[in-house]
Amino acid sequence: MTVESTAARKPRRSAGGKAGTTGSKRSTTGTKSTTRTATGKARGTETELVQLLTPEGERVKNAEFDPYVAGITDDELRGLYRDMVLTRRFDAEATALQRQGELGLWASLLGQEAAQIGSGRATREDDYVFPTYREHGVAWCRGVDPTNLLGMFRGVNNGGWDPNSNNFHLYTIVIGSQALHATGYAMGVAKDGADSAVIAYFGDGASSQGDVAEAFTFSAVYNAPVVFFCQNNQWAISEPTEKQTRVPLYQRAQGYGFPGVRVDGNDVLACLAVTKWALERARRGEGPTLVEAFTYRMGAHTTSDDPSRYRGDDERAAWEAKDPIARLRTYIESQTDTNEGFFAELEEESEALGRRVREVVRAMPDPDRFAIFENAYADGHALVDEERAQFAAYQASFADVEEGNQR
Amino acid sequence: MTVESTAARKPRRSAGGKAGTTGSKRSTTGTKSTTRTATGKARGTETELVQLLTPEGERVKNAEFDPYVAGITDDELRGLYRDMVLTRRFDAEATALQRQGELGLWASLLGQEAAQIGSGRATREDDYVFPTYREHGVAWCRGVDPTNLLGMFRGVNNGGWDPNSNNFHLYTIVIGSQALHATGYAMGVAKDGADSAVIAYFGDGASSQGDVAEAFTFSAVYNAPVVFFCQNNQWAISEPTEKQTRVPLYQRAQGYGFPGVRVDGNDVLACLAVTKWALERARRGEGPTLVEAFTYRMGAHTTSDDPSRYRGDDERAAWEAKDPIARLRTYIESQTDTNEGFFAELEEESEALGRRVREVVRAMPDPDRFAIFENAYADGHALVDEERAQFAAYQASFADVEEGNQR
Amino acid sequence: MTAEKMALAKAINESLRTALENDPKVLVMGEDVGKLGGVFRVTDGLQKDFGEGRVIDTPLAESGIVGTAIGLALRGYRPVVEIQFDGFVFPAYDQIVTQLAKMHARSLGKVKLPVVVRIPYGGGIGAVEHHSESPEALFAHVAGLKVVSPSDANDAYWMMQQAIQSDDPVIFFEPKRRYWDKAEVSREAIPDPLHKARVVREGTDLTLVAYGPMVKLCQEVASAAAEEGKSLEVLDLRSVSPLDFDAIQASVEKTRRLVVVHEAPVFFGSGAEIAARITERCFYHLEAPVLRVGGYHAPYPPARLEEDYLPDLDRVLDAVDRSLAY
Amino acid sequence: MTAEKMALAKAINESLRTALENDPKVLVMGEDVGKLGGVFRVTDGLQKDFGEGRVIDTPLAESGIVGTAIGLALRGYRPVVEIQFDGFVFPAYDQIVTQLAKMHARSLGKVKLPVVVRIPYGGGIGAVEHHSESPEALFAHVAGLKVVSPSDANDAYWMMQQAIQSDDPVIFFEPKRRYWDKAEVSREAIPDPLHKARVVREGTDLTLVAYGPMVKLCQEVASAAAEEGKSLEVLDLRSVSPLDFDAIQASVEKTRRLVVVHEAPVFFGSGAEIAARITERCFYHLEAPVLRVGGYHAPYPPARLEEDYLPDLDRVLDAVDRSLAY
Ligand SMILES: Cc1ncc(C[n+]2csc(CCOP(=O)(O)OP(=O)(O)O)c2C)c(N)n1
Ligand SMILES: Cc1ncc(C[n+]2csc(CCOP(=O)(O)OP(=O)(O)O)c2C)c(N)n1
Ligand SMILES: [Mg+2]
Ligand SMILES: [Mg+2]
Repeated sequence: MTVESTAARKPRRSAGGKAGTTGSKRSTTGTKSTTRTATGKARGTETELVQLLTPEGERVKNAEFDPYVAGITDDELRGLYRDMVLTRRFDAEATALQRQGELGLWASLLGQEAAQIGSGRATREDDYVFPTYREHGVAWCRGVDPTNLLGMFRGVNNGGWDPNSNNFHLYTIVIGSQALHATGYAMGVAKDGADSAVIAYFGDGASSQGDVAEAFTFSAVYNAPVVFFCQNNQWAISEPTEKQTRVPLYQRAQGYGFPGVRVDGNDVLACLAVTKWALERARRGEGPTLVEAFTYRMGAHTTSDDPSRYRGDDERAAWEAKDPIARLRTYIESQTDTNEGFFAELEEESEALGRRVREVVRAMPDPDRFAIFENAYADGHALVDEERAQFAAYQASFADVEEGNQR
Repeated sequence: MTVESTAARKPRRSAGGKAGTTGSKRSTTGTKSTTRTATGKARGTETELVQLLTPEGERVKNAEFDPYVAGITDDELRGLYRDMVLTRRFDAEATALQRQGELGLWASLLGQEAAQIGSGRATREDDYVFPTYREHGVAWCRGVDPTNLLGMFRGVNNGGWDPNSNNFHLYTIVIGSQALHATGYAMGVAKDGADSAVIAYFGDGASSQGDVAEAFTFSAVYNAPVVFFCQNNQWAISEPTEKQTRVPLYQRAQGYGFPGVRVDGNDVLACLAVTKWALERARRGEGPTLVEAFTYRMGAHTTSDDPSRYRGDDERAAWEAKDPIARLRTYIESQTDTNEGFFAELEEESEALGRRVREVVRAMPDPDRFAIFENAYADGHALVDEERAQFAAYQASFADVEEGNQR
Repeated sequence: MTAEKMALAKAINESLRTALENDPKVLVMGEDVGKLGGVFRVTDGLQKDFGEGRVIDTPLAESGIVGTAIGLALRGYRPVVEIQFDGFVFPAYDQIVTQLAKMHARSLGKVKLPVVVRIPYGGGIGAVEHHSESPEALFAHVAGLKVVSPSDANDAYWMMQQAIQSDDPVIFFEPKRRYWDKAEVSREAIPDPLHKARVVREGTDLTLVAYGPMVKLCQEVASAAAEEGKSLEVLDLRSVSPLDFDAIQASVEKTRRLVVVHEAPVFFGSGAEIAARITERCFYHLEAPVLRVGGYHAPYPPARLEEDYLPDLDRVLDAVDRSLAY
Repeated sequence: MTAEKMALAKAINESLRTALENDPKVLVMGEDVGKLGGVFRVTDGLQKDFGEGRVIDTPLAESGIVGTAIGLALRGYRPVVEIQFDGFVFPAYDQIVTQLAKMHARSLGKVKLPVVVRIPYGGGIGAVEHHSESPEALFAHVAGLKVVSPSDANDAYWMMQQAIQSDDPVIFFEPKRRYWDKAEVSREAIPDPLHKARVVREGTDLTLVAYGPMVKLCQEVASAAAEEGKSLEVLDLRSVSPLDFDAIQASVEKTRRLVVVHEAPVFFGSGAEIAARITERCFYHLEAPVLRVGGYHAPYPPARLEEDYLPDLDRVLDAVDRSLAY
């Protein structure tokens, strides 16, 4: 299957005048073709995309990846559907809460549910996940209470959950840095002789960061059991993927000596299968894999963003036809024995989730002032103690005044 | 042609116990094979190496790259030979000067003469070169007076030449950082509409730095006219290349969307041809290229290093048989009409160069104390002025004392 | 139209526009600076008018941005690069500290690197982690860099002009919480030199020094103190490297008391350098030790706590009182 | 054998060996730390005895080294990473400042990162550019990090033990020009706490404070001054973050004069923080302003000039004289 790919766009010299070349179109067909490209015989790239479920909800065969979803039950299919629906509902609620001023910011995952639920459900309990700031669906799969994700967006903490409770690391905002943490963690897993795997999430934009490249290098050299899961949602804030690369991102991996695969990021079955495959490779000691989930950021980058400044509605419309939830519903409706009740109940469950999230957020208290000084250090620091004491005395001086006033 | 390659070594989990896999052996044969590798059907890599002159000095045909050295005259061949001999002589003299205490440190290029002279001679006067700290042969080709290179190793400056006199940038010690400068410079060349090209040198170790990866990304995205010339001398101080990558380094390029080629770095003709090809691609607006010159660091990393701690003599011995100078001499002797006089004169020229270098270095004065404050800023800085004045007063106080003592 | 009231962000926008118009070598580079016009709209409309060749959306890699800007400067360009937020400058720190700062000296003066690194900085906007930092001390300690921060729109306009004209690399800290504050910008004024402090309010009892976002606060403090009969002099430093010690000294010799205010943590912050040097210069003039008000030695807190972390009217007044109590 | 005379580098080697023996979670990582034993041989023999799984040669990428060390720490390991030279820590600066320093706080205390970052630092060894820097202030300003520097072999041994045991990240600056200086190392001594300063010479007329490579110099200064009849007290700070202000204050209340000495540039250096805070604490005790001796605000010069750049006996004595002249 060939899909829209950034590789199709021609590179050009930054200044006008020079003609574009076919350089960007070259296929990554190994050493021979490297030399061939050299002499100008570049060919168009056939970008492969792993897809198990078409946008129309039809199941397509894939000899390599079918085995990874072969035994899937109807209940499990409904489970994936439920995960996606509830994640979307949660996400919508958070967006609404931001509009109401309950959150300072929200980074919506709208459109990326399949990539996140598919990959998240592929993980095993003992696996470890390193997210960006947008992996609400993965958090869901890991059993992190969604309301916990909201603390940092409300501004009451910088990450409110215990990463070790669900093997789901804190959200990381500095783009790409978690790829190295994941690699190091995976090196540790291997040292321990465990057969867990690690998965690092990042975006198309992040692929440009040196840290991500270094993570590729370290993971390859140490053969670390890590899966790099790149959600190429085609935008890094306002920049289209062509500002980050001129060939499909999954191809980046082979230059580091491990496989890269592009999967339809709006196809939850394909994401599940490919991620399972990659995690199992890791468990078997076969080292890192790069999975590029080709998807689309349907909404704004965050609630602070205004996409109308940099992209047209047509693009969004085209992707709406590929909606991850719709296609699984079609499939479930046509291929399983699922009655309307399921969908109705799910609707209710969604609303209940929305309500709960709303209530919890509204009740979320501001942290105590002294939290500023807590946890700056694990073993304490003399200056922090001194400043805390000064702060306390300073705060107390107001209390004195207020008391004084009351008297 | 297949050569020793780091790819042949098996990856392993960092901890013992797990079996090695064939992951590292996979061929970079494009998107299809990516998926194939995925299912375990990895195949051995045929690493291609461009070679025009065998270690035995025999010319081999290469349809793609022969044209780039097709018109080469006997004089030019002797010129390349002379460049390599004089560079080696200079290098040996510098090493000797370090032993005598005239230099604080020296980074020898022994063994890498062909990679440097071949690539250096491929550049045009208006091209721009960004070296590491070891490109004495390239500096020679660019017309930089070799004695100028010694200032920083003697400790009288941190880079003693005007980069714009020979379009040869200062030596850069922070590994990999110059790859970005070269890319930016090349972006500027393109903006200017010039058809110059830029070449960035770096080592196998440097390939792991995030900056080099970012340079690949930027150069690809902006289609910058830059050639990345990686001298894989197989060691980064004490670390063999397998500590940096598990596939041949030239393959790194294709994941970024531009061609990579491995050339025999001890074959001056091949280095000349491949670099010319890459520079011409750049000039034509076809963007970046990665050239990996597969060579060997015959000596220590620097005069501070002791390679006996980490590598055996056998390796070195094997590479002595591939000496870049010897093979060109054999070729010249067998294929051109070159008499003994040429070699004898060159011998004399070499000795004269050695003498001159020795004399210049020994006469190189220490910089004036006040040079500390010079050039910290282009437009001046109040604090620097203040500190300079204090320093002057402080120095003068000794003069006073000394004068006082004299009286 | 010689003077116009405009927001600080708009003043920088206008200044960049002027520079792009006047000098074909000036470039604007960064993440999202093109169509989007930057997350704060500071580069709004520039790409439309000057093209993608001069207003350049870059890959998401700060080291790459600064590293290629260095290369462009070597080629004769004058890049103005944007770091999207204060907390994201660190991937570029190596290029800034080991290359940008040192290349002029390394080349014995042969090479000049007129690169401006724009960094929206500071807190007070209720942002998530890494979006409210004040890392200026980490640049001021590094020789070869100049570090400035305007406090109002007119300075923002002119200091950007001067920073771009400077042949030295300039780290240009933009007080993001003041982006929307308006002031008169005069295009015909003769601007103060880039590295000179300015007395923004005269006083006799104590000197307050600040730069960037804290200048406005210090002016408010001075007004509040005035109501209590205390006459505070307020200095806008404008430049953190070099620091205008002469101006501070002149003020302190008059007022004999000094309080330094910045958002950055006090520990190893600008206030330390100012206190140390002014104490040395004014040892016999000072009636009280130089006091410092700034952030605590703890990671910048979540937004709901930033009011307690950041210097505010009461905390500065508290320091003023403590100083006057000596 | 309870006490043994050994070089500072060897003491660190022994300390790492002890840690590797005592705790299977301790790892040593860095460029060339394996077979080569590091460019200064500080890790000599460790890989041979503990294997490639515990003494790890890394790819040449400092951000990667620190970033993967963070991941390993998250998995329960205690990595001790080596940065080959002071000037090469900057590619890792982002990971250190935004991740290593903050993750404990970010996780509300759930996550601990017991990572030690070893950095051979300082000048005086005639090296080329980037091999003689003293960037400690750039780490001390960052909350979440601890910064220490031993001055002799015994401290080097014990402080490394304590740094590895610390649940906080510790930036461990090793005074490379003292690597070959020998001192008695007692394996049974009860070490001083990691962040406490130590009086290494008592005196009454003036306090000299220093850390790392400058402690020895200050002792020499005190000896020279003693010959002129001046009694100097010398404090080895040992820790730059936290700074032991109590110890400095106690000394200054006695001597009433303070000179701070470090190799790093004076501007925004440790001396600034010490001067500012001690002046505040000892305002009525100080007979002279706190004076600072350190590097100039210029890139570290080429080796042939470093003697003029670095504090030496005469320059410190000059500052002592100036202080005493007040
Ligand atoms: C080092 C760094 N630079 C800049 C930013 C600001 N920033 C936040 S998200 C973002 C775009 C990320 O794009 P991508 O990696 O594609 O992820 P997406 O947001 O699309 O999920 C940018 C530039 C940051 N967080 N970190
Ligand atoms: C950022 C950085 N880290 C570490 C070093 C120390 N160092 C100098 S040369 C070197 C090895 C470089 O190996 P390679 O890139 O293969 O180049 P070669 O020396 O073999 O020519 C190292 C680690 C450095 N100069 N810069
Ligand atoms: Mg994206
Ligand atoms: Mg090498």
